[in-house]
Amino acid sequence: MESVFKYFKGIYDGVRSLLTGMSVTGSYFIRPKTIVTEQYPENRDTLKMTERFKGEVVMPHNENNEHKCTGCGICEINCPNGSIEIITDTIETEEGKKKKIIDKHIYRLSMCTFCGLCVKTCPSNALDFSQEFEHAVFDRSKLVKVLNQPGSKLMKGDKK
Amino acid sequence: MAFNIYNFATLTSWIHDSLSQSMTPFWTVFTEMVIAGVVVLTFYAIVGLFLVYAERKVCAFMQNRVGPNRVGPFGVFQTIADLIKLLFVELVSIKKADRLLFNVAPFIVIIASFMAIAAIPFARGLQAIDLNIGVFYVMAVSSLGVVGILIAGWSSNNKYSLIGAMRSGAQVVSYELSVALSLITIVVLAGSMQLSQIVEAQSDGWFIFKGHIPAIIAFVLYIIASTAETNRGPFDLAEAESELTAGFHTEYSGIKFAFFFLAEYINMFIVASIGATLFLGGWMPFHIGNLAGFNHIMDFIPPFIWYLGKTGVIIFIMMWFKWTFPRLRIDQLLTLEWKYLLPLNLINVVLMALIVLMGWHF
Amino acid sequence: MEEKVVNTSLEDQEFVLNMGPQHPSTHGVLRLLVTLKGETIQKVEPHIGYVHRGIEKMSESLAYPQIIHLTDRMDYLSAHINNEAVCLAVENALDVEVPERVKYIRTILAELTRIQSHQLWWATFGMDLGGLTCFFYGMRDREKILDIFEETCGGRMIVSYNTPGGLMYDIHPDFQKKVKAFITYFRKTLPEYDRLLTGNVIFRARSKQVGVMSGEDAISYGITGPSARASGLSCDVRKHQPYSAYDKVEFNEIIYHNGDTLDRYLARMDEMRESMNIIEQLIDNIPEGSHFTKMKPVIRLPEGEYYQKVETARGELGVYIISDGGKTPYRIKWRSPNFSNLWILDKISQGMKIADLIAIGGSLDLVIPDIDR
Amino acid sequence: MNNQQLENLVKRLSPEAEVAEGKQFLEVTVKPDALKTLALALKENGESSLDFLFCMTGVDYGEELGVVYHLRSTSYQHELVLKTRMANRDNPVIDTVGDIWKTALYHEDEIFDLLGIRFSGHPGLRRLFLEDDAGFPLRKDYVDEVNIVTK
Repeated sequence: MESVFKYFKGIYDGVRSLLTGMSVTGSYFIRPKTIVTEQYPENRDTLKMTERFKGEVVMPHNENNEHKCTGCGICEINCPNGSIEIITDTIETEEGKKKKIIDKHIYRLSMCTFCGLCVKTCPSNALDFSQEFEHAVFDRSKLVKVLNQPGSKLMKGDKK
Repeated sequence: MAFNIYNFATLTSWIHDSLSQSMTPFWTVFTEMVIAGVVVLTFYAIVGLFLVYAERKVCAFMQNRVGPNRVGPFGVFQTIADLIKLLFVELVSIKKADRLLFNVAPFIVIIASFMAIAAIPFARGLQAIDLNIGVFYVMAVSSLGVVGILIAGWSSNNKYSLIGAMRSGAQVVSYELSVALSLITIVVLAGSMQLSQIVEAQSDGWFIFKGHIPAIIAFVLYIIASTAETNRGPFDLAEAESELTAGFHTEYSGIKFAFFFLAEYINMFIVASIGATLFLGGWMPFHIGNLAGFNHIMDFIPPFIWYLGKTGVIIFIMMWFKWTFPRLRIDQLLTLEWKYLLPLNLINVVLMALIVLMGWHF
Repeated sequence: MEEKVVNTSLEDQEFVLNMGPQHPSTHGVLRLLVTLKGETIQKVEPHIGYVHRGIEKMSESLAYPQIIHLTDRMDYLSAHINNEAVCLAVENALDVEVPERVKYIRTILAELTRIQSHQLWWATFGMDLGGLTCFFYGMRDREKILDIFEETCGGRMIVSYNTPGGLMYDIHPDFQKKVKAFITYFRKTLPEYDRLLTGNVIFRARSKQVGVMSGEDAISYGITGPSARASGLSCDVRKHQPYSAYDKVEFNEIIYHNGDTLDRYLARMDEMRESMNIIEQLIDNIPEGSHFTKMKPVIRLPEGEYYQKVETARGELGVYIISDGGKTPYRIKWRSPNFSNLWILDKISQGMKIADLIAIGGSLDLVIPDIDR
Repeated sequence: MNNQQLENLVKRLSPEAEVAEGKQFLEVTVKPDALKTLALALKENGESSLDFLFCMTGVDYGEELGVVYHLRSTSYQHELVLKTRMANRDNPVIDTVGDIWKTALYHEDEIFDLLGIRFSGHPGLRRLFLEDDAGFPLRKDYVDEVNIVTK
């Protein structure tokens, strides 16, 4: 008799646990307001990544097309994957001294792992992360970027 | 009676009369068959497409998502877009597959479900074929689909497919019993196997209310067993995408895959239709005792809508199962059938027989 | 003509199922050669190496701060804790004392990492068992932690936030508020997980007495983490050898004794609750101060050997550094929890069904890139 | 047991073993052929009961190849490091400890794969990660001109 009781108790408990589970999914079914789906790309305008988001490395320029990069090469040394390559140029300043300036700051997005070491170790804070995250392109060569804009100069007033 | 305005027999007999005026009896029957075939086929395709869409939306809402929403308003044309895509997908031929059986299998599955839909009464007079053993016929035909599944799994030359097919075989053979027994419970109550008569017998109350507790138990058991029979929900062991990748249809692509996919949804529709017909009164409106006014209002809702509504409710419950429960294991699946559903069903049939014998039902 | 004797008896024939490397339930590129008899498993032979990247070899040519970004990519779900392992090893080797603030923040982030890892595990475990809805609920809640990570660390999964001597940046001003809001939210949603899956009769039947791992097996196979603690083996590094701020908080080591899939499941569910307790104890008491200790620009470990272990979401992660005094390690070895945990699969799934193998694999919570390194 | 007691125990079990107090662990260095006996003794001995092999590392020391075993006792929570070195770089062989700690079998596979140290008595030594002709990349004299780029 006890086994018969257990048999029906098992059925009752089982059915109850199933109904409990169904109440969870059912309650979401009737509450469409809880939906969390992001409507990308329609929400592009409102979709803002946080300010620290590591999208890609950029070199901020001011309105006079000036940047802070001195071409010291510390970012190149610190990069674990060799994504950064710096080509420097030597020019003669007005006082007649020879000075090393940056010619090209080459950044290979395809190799970057977004560890943030270049941005952190840069002594003159010339590099920063942008919040751009749509990196897909049709041509691999487009992933090799030159960070300093053409014709840009070193910002004056900074120490060297 | 008020709902005679919705009697499709007038329409069908008018077609018959006008055809037989201009044709010999043979061509009359032939033309009628073609018309019925085309209508059923169209209905079949529409139901299939709609159910796929409905399932996506239902599961999306249960899972806190929006589901398809890109093609057309609320994504209603998504399934049509998918169908077009499937039509253009390459049919991959499998090395060392049994070519004949591999190609035949999807047709067996889809024809089996196609045959079953013929006997379902959609509304008064709207039934392709009204057999006097309708329940038996639908049971017999709908279980033919498993032959297709077995063939598909065997001929694919894929181990996952084979395991899936074997699981499906064991599953359908077992659950067929429970489906049949829970239907027999109602056949005992109705005293007929003709689907149209079963519906007529429910004009003063659906069987689920008339048959007391045994009918309710039979309804629950039917829903569980038929979910298993259609390889759905927590019983989708034949596909079991987390174990067998896609089970018996792993190797199918394009339109052949679409056949399996469509057949699954149509099978769900068929078992829901049968459930609605036998337990919830088919196309019969909802009537309460002597409330003539209320009953009259109910009569104005077309029977076809009643039928679809009831079927829809059952389909929704089956979807709800699928998107809530984890899957059973093969031995647990068989345990559930042989240790729980079957004994309960047997007791239930005896109970129902007792009730009918003593005349305790309404 | 010689007569060939062919064994036609199906009883004796082996049926070998090649599960993976592309399979929905191996959670990555793990390949399992499963020998079957009917649906019953005779033998499971894991084949690995499909995502072997040679992290140990690569690290030999990288400076210590540069190694950190590689550790993110081993067990990507415990990225923050992996980072912490290298940082602690370097700091202990140089006898650098990091500020209290750093310790607190590291501990909070480590526990958040544990919660999000277990959330993802719950999501995929439910999916392995066929309950697809679990996946979306788990992912939905995990997203909230990832948002917190993004705001403070700049990355969502691959954080690279720790650095030898401290943290990359200080925490975001909103950090505390957001974490507290998350805890309030998750305390409400976690019971929903229980209602949906834990109590479910099908789930219980699928997990109870499935894949039983005895305590002796756990020790012999070197199992750590929640999987070992479900077999009654006390092995929580946070308890036995506290690091960061774990000696300042009170928490229980979750121990279950049956060692089956259900217990491994319950252990992880309880760990999420315990992690929330730890965070609640720390979040309001983060001391003021600097978020780093000044280190030399080039870090050279003195000649010698250093071993540091931490408790990731999957068990004990050890980093064994042999230094020759240079700026790169001479040899670095990762004792990854998943590598050890994987090999018990054969032992505990024998005699079970295919469906059980999936459940057992899910309950061990393997992350394949951590196995291959 | 503290390190002093462990040291005494190791000296008692294997008199020729070199014992040194490291920064974190007690480090015991033995000859390859004496390793297995000592390992088994340390596990079976009720006082040490080092039953948990939590890390096993193959090292290329330049001239010699070595294997490092990190052991822990799950009952007493003390830890000990066993080390051994082999001078033969062409065919380094050492006894397997897979029958003492099951997990060692797979760590030995890994060490064989990456450093080419053979373990005699291992029931199925195989390469875990790499192709058969890949060489032994963790050896210091490994050259790969294609994939390793040095600036």
